[in-house]
Amino acid sequence: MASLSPSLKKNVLRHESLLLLVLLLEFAFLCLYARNFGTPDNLSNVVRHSAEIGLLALAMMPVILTGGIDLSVGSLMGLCAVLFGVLTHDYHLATLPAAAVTLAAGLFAGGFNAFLITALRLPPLIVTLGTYSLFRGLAEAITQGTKTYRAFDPAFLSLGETRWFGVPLQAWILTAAAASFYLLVHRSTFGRSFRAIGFSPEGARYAGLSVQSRTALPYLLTGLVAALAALLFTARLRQARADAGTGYELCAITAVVLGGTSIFGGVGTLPGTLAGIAAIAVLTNGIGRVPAVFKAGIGGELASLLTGALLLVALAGPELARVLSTRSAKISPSPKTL
Amino acid sequence: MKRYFRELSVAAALVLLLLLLALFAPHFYELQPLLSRLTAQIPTLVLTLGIALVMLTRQIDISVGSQFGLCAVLAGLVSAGGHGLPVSLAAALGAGAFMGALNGCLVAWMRLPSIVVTLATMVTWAEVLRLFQQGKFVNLAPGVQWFGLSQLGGQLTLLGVGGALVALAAYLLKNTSGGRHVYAVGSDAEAARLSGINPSAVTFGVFVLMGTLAGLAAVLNLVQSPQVDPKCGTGLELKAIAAAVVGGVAVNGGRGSLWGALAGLLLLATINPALTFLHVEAYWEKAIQGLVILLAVIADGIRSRRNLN
Amino acid sequence: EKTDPAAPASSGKKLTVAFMPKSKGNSYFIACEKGAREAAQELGVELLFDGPTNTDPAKQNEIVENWITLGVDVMAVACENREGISGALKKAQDKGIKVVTYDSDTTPDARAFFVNQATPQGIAEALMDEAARLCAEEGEFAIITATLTAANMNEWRKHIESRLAAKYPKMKLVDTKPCDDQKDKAQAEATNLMSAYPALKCIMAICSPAVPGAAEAIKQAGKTGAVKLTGLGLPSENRAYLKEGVTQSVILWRVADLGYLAIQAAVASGNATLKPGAKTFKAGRLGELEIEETSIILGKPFIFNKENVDQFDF
Amino acid sequence: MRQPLLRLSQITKSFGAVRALKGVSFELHPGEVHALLGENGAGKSTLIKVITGAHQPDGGTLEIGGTTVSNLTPTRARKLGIACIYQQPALFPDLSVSENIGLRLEGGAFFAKVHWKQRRKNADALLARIGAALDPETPVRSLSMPEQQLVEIACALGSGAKTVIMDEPTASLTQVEQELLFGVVRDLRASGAGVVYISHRLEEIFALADRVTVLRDGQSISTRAVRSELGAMELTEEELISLMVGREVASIYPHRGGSPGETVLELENVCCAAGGIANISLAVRAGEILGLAGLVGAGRTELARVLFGITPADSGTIRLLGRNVQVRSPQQAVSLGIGYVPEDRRRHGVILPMPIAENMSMAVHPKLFPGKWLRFEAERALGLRFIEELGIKAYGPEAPGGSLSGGNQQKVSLARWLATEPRLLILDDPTQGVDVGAKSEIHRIIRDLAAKGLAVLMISSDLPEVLGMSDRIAVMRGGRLVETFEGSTATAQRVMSAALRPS
Ligand SMILES: Nc1ncnc2c1ncn2[C@@H]1O[C@H](COP(=O)(O)OP(=O)(O)OP(=O)(O)O)[C@@H](O)[C@H]1O
Ligand SMILES: Nc1ncnc2c1ncn2[C@@H]1O[C@H](COP(=O)(O)OP(=O)(O)OP(=O)(O)O)[C@@H](O)[C@H]1O
Ligand SMILES: [Mg+2]
Ligand SMILES: [Mg+2]
Repeated sequence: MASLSPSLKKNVLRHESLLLLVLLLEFAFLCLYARNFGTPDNLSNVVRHSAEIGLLALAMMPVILTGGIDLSVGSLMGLCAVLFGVLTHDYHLATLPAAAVTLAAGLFAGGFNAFLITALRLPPLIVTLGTYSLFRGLAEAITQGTKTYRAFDPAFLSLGETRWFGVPLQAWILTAAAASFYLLVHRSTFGRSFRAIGFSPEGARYAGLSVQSRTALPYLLTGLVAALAALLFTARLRQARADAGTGYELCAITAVVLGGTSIFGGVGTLPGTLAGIAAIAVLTNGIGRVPAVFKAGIGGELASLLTGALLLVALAGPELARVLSTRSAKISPSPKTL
Repeated sequence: MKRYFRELSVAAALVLLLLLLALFAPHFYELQPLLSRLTAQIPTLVLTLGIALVMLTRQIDISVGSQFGLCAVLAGLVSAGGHGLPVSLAAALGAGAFMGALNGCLVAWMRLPSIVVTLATMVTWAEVLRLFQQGKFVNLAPGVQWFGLSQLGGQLTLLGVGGALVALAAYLLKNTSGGRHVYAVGSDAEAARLSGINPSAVTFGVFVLMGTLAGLAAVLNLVQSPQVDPKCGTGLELKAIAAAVVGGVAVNGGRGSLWGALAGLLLLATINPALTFLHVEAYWEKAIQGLVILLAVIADGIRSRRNLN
Repeated sequence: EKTDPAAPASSGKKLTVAFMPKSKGNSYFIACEKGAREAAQELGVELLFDGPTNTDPAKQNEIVENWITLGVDVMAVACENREGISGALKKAQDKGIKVVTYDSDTTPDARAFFVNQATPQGIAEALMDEAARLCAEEGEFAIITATLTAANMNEWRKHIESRLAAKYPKMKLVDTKPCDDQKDKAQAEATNLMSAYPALKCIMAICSPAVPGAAEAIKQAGKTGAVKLTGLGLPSENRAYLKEGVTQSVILWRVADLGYLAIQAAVASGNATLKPGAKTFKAGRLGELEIEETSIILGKPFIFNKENVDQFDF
Repeated sequence: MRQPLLRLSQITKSFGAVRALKGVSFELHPGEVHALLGENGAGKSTLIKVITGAHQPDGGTLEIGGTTVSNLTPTRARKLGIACIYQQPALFPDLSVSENIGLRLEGGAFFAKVHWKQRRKNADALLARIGAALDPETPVRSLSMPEQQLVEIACALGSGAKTVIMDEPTASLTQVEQELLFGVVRDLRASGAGVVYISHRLEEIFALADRVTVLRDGQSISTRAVRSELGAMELTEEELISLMVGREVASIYPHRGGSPGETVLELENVCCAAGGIANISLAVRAGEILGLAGLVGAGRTELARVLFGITPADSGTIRLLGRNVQVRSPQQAVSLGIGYVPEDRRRHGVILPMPIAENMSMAVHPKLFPGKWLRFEAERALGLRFIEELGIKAYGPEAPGGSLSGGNQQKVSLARWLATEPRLLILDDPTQGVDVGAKSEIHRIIRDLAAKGLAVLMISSDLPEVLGMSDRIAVMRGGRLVETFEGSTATAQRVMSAALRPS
């Protein structure tokens, strides 16, 4: 591969490498001690089950890189799932056009967030807190909370199970998305702008970057990706309901933060995010397979606990090393965002 | 006026909603239910105060809901064990302070991002509580409810405690050196350091205070019913953060007031009952809540936009 | 035809039985788990207990799929979501895993048996009849549910509404509010309902934390006896309110027995001692139970009240 | 001999691999103004931060008032009577001016009551003493760079400290405020306080300092008296420069250019209410440097912000190369060929955590990265080129901007806009905080660019610079353009009197 971007190189030496190490150790441990963890069937489960959250995390990463946040992605998944259900069932649209309309709607919803954030300059946290409620609320209002859409086109439903060359479709989609986002964040001028805006929106403006449009782009993408995730989720669960994606925003943010992206913006890498997604996915799947754990019936709880611990270890590790090596060398804290 | 535009626009939204209720659902103002609704918000109010302080120092604490649940169950168990209210209060405050201190250590001295630290402690305390309590309610000792007073007496006491706490906190924040240090650290930690303020100490202190307030809030919730639901803290962090943010406390620290946070909380806490009183079906609740949040801040956005050009 | 669930597995190896609640950390399913562990011990099988930490249908699917690759022999599942989980369960059946459901069912083709505490219709009718009895078949009532998307509660609400339309024309359902499975929220909702609908005569709380929550609200509003309260809940959480007369009645089955029966049935179908088409099933200490098509019925729901609540310890 | 206020010996300090101080010795006596001089990155600010406890030294001893101190913190330093105006204003943007001053001066115990009225009165008095017309209730966020510097000065003045340190206090102050500051410094000296004074403007050193210590590459080279006991000058400018730089530098301005070409920028009655400027009409031609003089708050920066599209004009016409244009945003300005080196380099000029190469390429993305794909080699080459050309002291193009000294950051900010090869370059105090050597280098570069047909609008608070560099000089006062001089006819007196004349 050609030379990495300098900032990427520097980070690879810090946080991401530690995370990768943890991931490998985790993997090795589970292969040894967890029942049937390393089987191809199970590994493809790991990917299938983390596809939606993984996609959301990939899209969330550039948002956080600009110093923003998008809390509405999980709710938007619910709204898009319901919309897809309405289109195919109530309006009898074929799967393909319905999916296209759903994706467009996701893009539109992302655009709504982007408009409020860039044109009205409202803080992303408040805007997406509002749309977090709004999107879920619309989904519930459309279905009156109770309606569930089932009976989709079998070809569509098979997306949840399809494999290409023995690898689940989700893995291909994730790979494609990861590659695209990698190019966007690390190889294009867009990514550079995200970073600059994340460090200092004022500074970016004075550098002549189009801060408005560059800030808007990641929110548009999270909207689009949330719609895609909603479609995958619907295919996998064979139904569309208003509660799709509940709590996924937090999972996605966790993965991004675990992957070393700073919540204040500017700092972070996409490979780090991928490692974050993988670390959580592997842990969630594997820990419940360790005999002592499943006998005690604490798989779910332990997975959450360990994710929390992992977060701390992964972040504290490099920080500790830095504190110990140079106690006083302190780069001034990142400048405040607007 | 200009400085408090956000607070005022939120208060205006609240007044509008209250007027609407006065016109279309006068039942809303019946005394006893109104009192109950208000006292039910006191614990959230206490958390909101803490969260506002944390946000003013440019940090965040999303573990408060878990802290609250753990303190509530602990205080409940202590009381069920036959100890008096002061002992359960001390237990809750102690546990809260401990959890806050843990967050504070990691954030202030180890310089970890607070969102990460508190995300981790949030799941930790929640899972610990789940594993330990297994969802069982805790039945309290008889003298705990309403501090052993009559219901009215208890409710008035609670309102008094809540009101006094807001007033005291707002006063201290505005008029003591320590209070101003909170703003200073949130505004620019490095400048604070150079001015002879110890940002780590302030940050640590604020997290400890947050934990202690979570303990206090848990007890103020505990006295309102004879049982503790171990799930009582779920989602509270989001409510408190939303209240503070809607009330104008800046996510980036340094700006905002406790009165604004109070207005934000009252607005958000009025929407839900208002829907019941206006006979709006429950499935509209979230959509309307989201819209109100957006509308309450859009005025502010348009204003600052105009100022910029 | 007689079945004997205690017969050893044909292979001689210990059977692995997976048992899933709708959500963990919920006292209802904790009670289920207790019964399940009792049965597992009795039958000498390995029990796996796991489930979503919050009600989450997607998570249930994932756990089922993980159990498949883990290599369990039988699974007993309380389904959060009827259709949603059927695909995963069918996959399990394709791999030769025996599937039973309990508490709430999936589609019949995705499992061998459903261990039924009572039919949704039965529960709903019991609730509606009890509410009607409490307010003398006349007046306004409201429902407090867990969430607007909880599948089994929506099923009950559907049957409640049709029972209402068919039998109690003078009664009116004025509102349905979710309480997010939290007692405090239920209390707030009940307070609002009573004051927004001054003529309200009865509250029906159909998720377990909502019953004590609503009871406290009624008590604080000083409407004990004036607003009646019934619902689905655990005796232990409602004993005090029942005795004070705030709550008139609580409807439930013996929850631990439900878990016990689920494991008994699961093991029996894993051992092939319980085969499709059976008419009865001998379930350990519960004795001989009837099978209706593919549903094993635990029995009728109980109505707990002031008089009988002390007989129950869960 | 009196007890020195400060005595430092063999102080060392490293940042990772960068050895900022390699053994500095320094003494400050009561009643003296001791200047600290050195090239950009010589270690002056680092030394200051060691004295104020903001940095812990790696080695050496630090004596304050005769006692050796270790583990100094800013709080303790303040208690020991040390006050400091940092090079980068260390203010709280969200808080008001009076509160900023209050927080600096009070250092109250945790529960100490804040006396708002007292604070305000105090702030009013301090600001009045340094002649700053600022409302103490305005938030610092909305102050311009020089105004922030005035607030810093007020803080140092009010501290009542025995040792006052000023790190480039005049970097963006103009003559008038400078004179007021000098008055403050002389008062301090008369009251027996010691002042450490850092500046790159040599004339200030000669006007104020009693002694001067020169730093080079983190080492103290020598300490010299500026005047003899009798007041005669003991040091020449040339001597001082060669001590600093280690070689001769011509401190004269480059020759003015030849005849200017076509008109690049033409303004007619440009107004901007938000920026407080009205009826500005002027023209800048290719090959010409138009100097813009005025006092702090005269509206020069605001005019630049209007031209760069940050606060777009409300009315009037802006013509660029004869075409009427509307500049509504910075990116539009960039695409029109306008470059702007802003006044506040920390907030606007450089994105501190980003590598300097990335900072430099920021405004040339379309040119450097056609098709929007990054080309790291090209970017690195760009970085290396300007590091070389401007003599930037950094360990490489990947060094974050924040790790550079103030003057070197300024060069990065300049490099970003030189890289765009603009038609019109607006410079707002382009050499603030830049050492003499680099300054003349920058002057030469600007002049060369002008010679190649660039039009330059140069705002500067350094009057000699305006006089020395400009082909023509426009003077602003109260948001209006009041007078224009030909460069050759302008003198300091004429420019100052135009800037000061009451309206
Ligand atoms: N926080 C830091 N991290 C890394 N290097 C630093 C840091 N601060 C200063 N340096 C380095 O230390 C050296 C001395 O910097 P310093 O700011 O003291 O210079 P200075 O003499 O004040 O220069 P100027 O006149 O430009 O302000 C420089 O090479 C600078 O790059
Ligand atoms: N970045 C800014 N943000 C907000 N207000 C500003 C900013 N810069 C300047 N101002 C305001 O505009 C007024 C005009 O100041 P301006 O900076 O244009 O003066 P100037 O002539 O450039 O003098 P100097 O640059 O020396 O301060 C100032 O009083 C200040 O309050
Ligand atoms: Mg310096
Ligand atoms: Mg200026």
